[in-house]
Amino acid sequence: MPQPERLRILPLRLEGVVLELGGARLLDDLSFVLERGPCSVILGPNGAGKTLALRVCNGLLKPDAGHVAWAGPDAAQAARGRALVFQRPMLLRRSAWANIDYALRLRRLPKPERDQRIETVLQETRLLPLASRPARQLSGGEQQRLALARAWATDPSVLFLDEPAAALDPGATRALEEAIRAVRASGTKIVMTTHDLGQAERMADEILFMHRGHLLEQTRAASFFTAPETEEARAFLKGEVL
Amino acid sequence: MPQPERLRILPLRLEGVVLELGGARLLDDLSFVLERGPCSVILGPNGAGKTLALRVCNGLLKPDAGHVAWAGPDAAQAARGRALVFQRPMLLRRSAWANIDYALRLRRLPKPERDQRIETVLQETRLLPLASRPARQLSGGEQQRLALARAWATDPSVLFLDEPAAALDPGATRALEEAIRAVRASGTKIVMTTHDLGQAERMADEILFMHRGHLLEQTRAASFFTAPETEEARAFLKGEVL
Amino acid sequence: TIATPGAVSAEHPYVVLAAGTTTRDSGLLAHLLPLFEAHHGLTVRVIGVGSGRAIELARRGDVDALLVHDPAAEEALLRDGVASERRAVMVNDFLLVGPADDPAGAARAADAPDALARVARVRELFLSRGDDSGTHKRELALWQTIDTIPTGDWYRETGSGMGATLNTAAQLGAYTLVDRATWLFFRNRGKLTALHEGDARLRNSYSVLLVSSTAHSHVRPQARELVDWLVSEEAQAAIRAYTIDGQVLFHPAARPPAKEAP
Amino acid sequence: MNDLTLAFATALHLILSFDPDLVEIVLLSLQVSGTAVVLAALVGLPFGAAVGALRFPGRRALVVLLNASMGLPPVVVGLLVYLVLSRSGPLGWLGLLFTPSAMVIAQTLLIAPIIAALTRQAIEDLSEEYDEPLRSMGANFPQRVATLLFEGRLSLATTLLAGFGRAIAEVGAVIIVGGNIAHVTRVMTTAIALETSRGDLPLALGLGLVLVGIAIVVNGCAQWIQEVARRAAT
Amino acid sequence: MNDLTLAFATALHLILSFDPDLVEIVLLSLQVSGTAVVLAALVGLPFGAAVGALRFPGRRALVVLLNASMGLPPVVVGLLVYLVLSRSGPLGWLGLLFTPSAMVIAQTLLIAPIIAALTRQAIEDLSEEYDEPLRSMGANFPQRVATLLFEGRLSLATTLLAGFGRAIAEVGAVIIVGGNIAHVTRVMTTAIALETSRGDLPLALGLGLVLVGIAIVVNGCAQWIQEVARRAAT
Ligand SMILES: Nc1ncnc2c1ncn2[C@@H]1O[C@H](COP(=O)(O)OP(=O)(O)OP(=O)(O)O)[C@@H](O)[C@H]1O
Ligand SMILES: Nc1ncnc2c1ncn2[C@@H]1O[C@H](COP(=O)(O)OP(=O)(O)OP(=O)(O)O)[C@@H](O)[C@H]1O
Ligand SMILES: [Mg+2]
Ligand SMILES: [Mg+2]
Repeated sequence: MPQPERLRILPLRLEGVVLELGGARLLDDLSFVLERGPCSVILGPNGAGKTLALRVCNGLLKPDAGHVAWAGPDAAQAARGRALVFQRPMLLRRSAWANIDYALRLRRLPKPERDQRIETVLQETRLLPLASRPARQLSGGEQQRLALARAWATDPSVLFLDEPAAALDPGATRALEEAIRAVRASGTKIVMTTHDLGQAERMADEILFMHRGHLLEQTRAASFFTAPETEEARAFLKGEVL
Repeated sequence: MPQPERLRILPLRLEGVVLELGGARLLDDLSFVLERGPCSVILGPNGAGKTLALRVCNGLLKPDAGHVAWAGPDAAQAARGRALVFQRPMLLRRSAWANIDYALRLRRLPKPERDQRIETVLQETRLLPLASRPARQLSGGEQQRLALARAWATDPSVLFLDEPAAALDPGATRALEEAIRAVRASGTKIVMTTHDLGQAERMADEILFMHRGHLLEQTRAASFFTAPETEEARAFLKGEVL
Repeated sequence: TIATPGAVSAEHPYVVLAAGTTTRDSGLLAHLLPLFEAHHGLTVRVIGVGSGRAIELARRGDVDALLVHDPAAEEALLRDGVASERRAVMVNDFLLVGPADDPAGAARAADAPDALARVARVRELFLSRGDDSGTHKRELALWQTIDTIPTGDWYRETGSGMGATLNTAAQLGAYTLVDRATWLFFRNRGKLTALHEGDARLRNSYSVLLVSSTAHSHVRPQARELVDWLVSEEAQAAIRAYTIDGQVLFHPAARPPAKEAP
Repeated sequence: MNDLTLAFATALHLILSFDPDLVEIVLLSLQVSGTAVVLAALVGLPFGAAVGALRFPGRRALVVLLNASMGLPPVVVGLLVYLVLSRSGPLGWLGLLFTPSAMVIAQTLLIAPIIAALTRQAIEDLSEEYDEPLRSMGANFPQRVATLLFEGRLSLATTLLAGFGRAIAEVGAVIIVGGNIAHVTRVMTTAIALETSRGDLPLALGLGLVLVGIAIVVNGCAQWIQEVARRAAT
Repeated sequence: MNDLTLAFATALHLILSFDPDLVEIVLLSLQVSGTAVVLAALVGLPFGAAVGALRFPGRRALVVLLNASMGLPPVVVGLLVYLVLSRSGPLGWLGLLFTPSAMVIAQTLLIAPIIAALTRQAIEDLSEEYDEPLRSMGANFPQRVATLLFEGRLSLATTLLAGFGRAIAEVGAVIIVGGNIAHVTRVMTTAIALETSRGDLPLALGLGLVLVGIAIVVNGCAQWIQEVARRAAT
């Protein structure tokens, strides 16, 4: 992967974000700062609001109150500098290759560079043999890997991953984790959710723990796993029903 | 959950099943027998053909060669006795409650019994507070739990689960595993896939290991994890890229 | 310049004639116009519409000439300066048609008004065009001569062209007034038969009108050739020669070539 | 564009004066086309959904025929119904020709294929996602069709509105089988055709505007019903 | 049903004798309606898709208008185009009245709303799944619309076929602005109307059957193109 000067769009600040949908308050007074560098992992039980928080960060949902502020000079630049892999990946009705090509053409990359990047990311995600397959016919894990490859190919400053390993086999999970480390080393900020606590421990520099629409903790990973501050986090780590 | 006399549709025999789609041989000479009793876990890397195998078992795909035979007297009875939770759950555009009710009405259960069963399974999956929510607006993990609850409510003789815990939080995963054990104890046969090797070890009585459309092993779980027979299984267990 | 039909007509000059549906549907124009086109290097584009719509087309300057049968409206066009010239071309006649068993006894009527009166008396179903066409206006005039305002279940307005009205009458076994040309040409008669004809009050005269180039500067001057030809010996003879089942449809009515009024 | 102003004025006058003839014509239009839509939906929705959800040999040819049948000319449908209902036709003894019933039959035949063809496409799109899950739940074919119709109800509403639009705007078929008889079978479109042939363009256009207004009101009501239904259920 | 047999015989005879007049009329029909579909698609697809993909105040009212516009009566569209193209109308100087161009304009106006309304519904259904992912990839609004149109191409093909069906079957508008002039503006439907008013029902029906046959051939070709495209791409 080429490593050009990345867009400086961090830190990302959320201040007092409130989101209400269908009459329920789904995100309540959510405030945090995501800095350059550390890999931030959002943890929390099902329905905590992790996916909603990622959508808010990416400008896909407008909060009913509060602010979402990127550091970049303008919103367009921030949008170009980030990528999001959805929990339930959306693939276009075309080949795996063309799916990635689509994302790169949106960034107006010239054809030779596009081809080269696509090949690289397909190789990394072990999808190269499936490059010409219709994306929607791939298996669950293959689809998730393709969505990841597509986001990755755009070489973002910030990469949001919503449970990227949920459908991956152990080998792919390991490869993913290695890839994430490499990407991070090259200066890309990683923000991810996961339900695999082992993975969270392996990957996270900092943990954001969410519960029922609230951010209960934002701490260094080591201290979260050894000494969680809140009752909820303790129960969550023990795999207790919250 | 009521525990009526279950339909005797096992064992299920696959013999020499071959499946070709889009010119590729995706399942090749697949033969196995699933007996009553043990929890069978299908393992294998992404794209091995696990989901396709489950679809073939459930009569959703017709094999190009080979046989799929249920023990029951007729196909309709076999169909009534099984349930499948998809890797990517399909929920109807109605409330969570109505989604389960739909499946039960297909079985012509009377309203009081339906209501009672729905309440039980929603309780078990901790979805009762969300019962009246539009199912498609639930979070990823909530959707997966609802799909599980819907299959479970029909009280099948065989319950097929395609990566049931992929989107679940640790607490829900634990609850799921306990529930599966309870269901199994009550006489329901469980056939599931998972990428969580820990879960496979905890749950499986027997392992079916698939690789590139072939069944490489069908052995007792203990022996699979301690002494896998094939090179591929060894690599898979070590999390190596296959 | 824009490729208007005018530019196209450099190769294929044409004029636009709005003609009563009868003259088109009866096949008369298909018989007549090729004779004209052969010698004048000019094609005639026929718009087959009811008289009311034809008059409207002329007022807006969308056609170059008219062939219609509505004397009152024609005079109004001349008066308003929309048409610069009007020439009688031909006549035919209306007839009363109805079910063959003729429950009203219209066939035994002394004259046309009497025939209508008999229909009204027994309240047998009568279909009126109801569309302000020349035929409709003539029918209303006939009712007026017997001081009857036809109303009730037996009198129905079809609001359609002659052909559609005949299709309806054939099915319902109703009486209706029809012009001879349409009647002779019409295929779907069913049990309908001609019951009364030949009355002077059933005369139907057709005129050709030239749309004034003062009112509408863009009308094609060649239209005059068509108007002149329609009243020429050749055309008049051809009109007389046009028969169906041995019956003459239209009788030539142009006054013998004389000095035209200015 | 003086004519247009005149047409609007005419339309306004027609509506404000609450002309009883106009009211009669409007009601008949709504009654005929409304009934036709209901009948066509009863046939077209299940049939289209069945073709959309089922795979069988010859299906592709059937889809071509179904799509082609959206191009059935009203005049042809009108003529066919006319021949069947005519005194000498097989159903002549019913005496339906030149009655509103005949118009309903013609419009139903005209729009049922449209509803069926558009439904087929909508249901085919849906069944990609729904078919296997429903089958795995043990839903039989009629149940799957019913479920798909219900799940696609929002886009099928647009299909029905397309059918309604075609019916209410249609003149070729109803004028042949209805005869445009004043006070019996005269509807909005045949009245417009009549005024056009009379050369009274402002009145014709005015009536046309009233018809468009009716279509807007009907569509507004449909939308409103949908909103209410959406809010009530899920 | 003797008439029907006669009509089939007539249709067969017309086709087999390869009547040059018929060929001319068929070709003009295809040319006029084909052009109208292309033009209407150029307007209706992007417009419908934009309304389907965008949320803005007043959108609901626009959707009602769009759906209602499927009920625009051909005669009204014909009259409006006539008034505009008439010599005394604003565009009279173009001299387009009673030419095939006028017929193309009228049919385009008639079917563009249908295509737009059906497209809106299809794209709205799709955007539920696609909108956020596309936005997150940084696709701007025109790019999203283009992508949704491409992803929905199979169901939009049916929409275009619905528009084509409406155009090729339509008579009310083309007869007003075209004038049904032999060899110039006579198309299948106006020819059918003419034979009907002449009372030559077998010939009218025969022509109608030929028209239906044409619609089937056109739809068959469309299906075939889709198959080929589907196999070539993805
Ligand atoms: N459009 C919506 N309308 C109403 N409620 C919604 C909507 N979208 C999400 N929710 C609710 O908001 C809550 C948070 O959803 P979210 O998807 O963020 O959860 P999550 O933390 O990502 O959970 P999971 O781990 O299961 O993916 C859930 O209870 C969900 O049901
Ligand atoms: N309709 C189809 N046409 C062509 N290929 C297909 C189709 N469906 C699945 N495949 C291919 O078949 C292979 C097996 O798919 P399957 O979904 O069974 O994998 P899996 O074992 O469930 O993998 P995962 O763990 O990722 O869910 C994959 O490589 C997939 O791309
Ligand atoms: Mg989530
Ligand atoms: Mg799978």
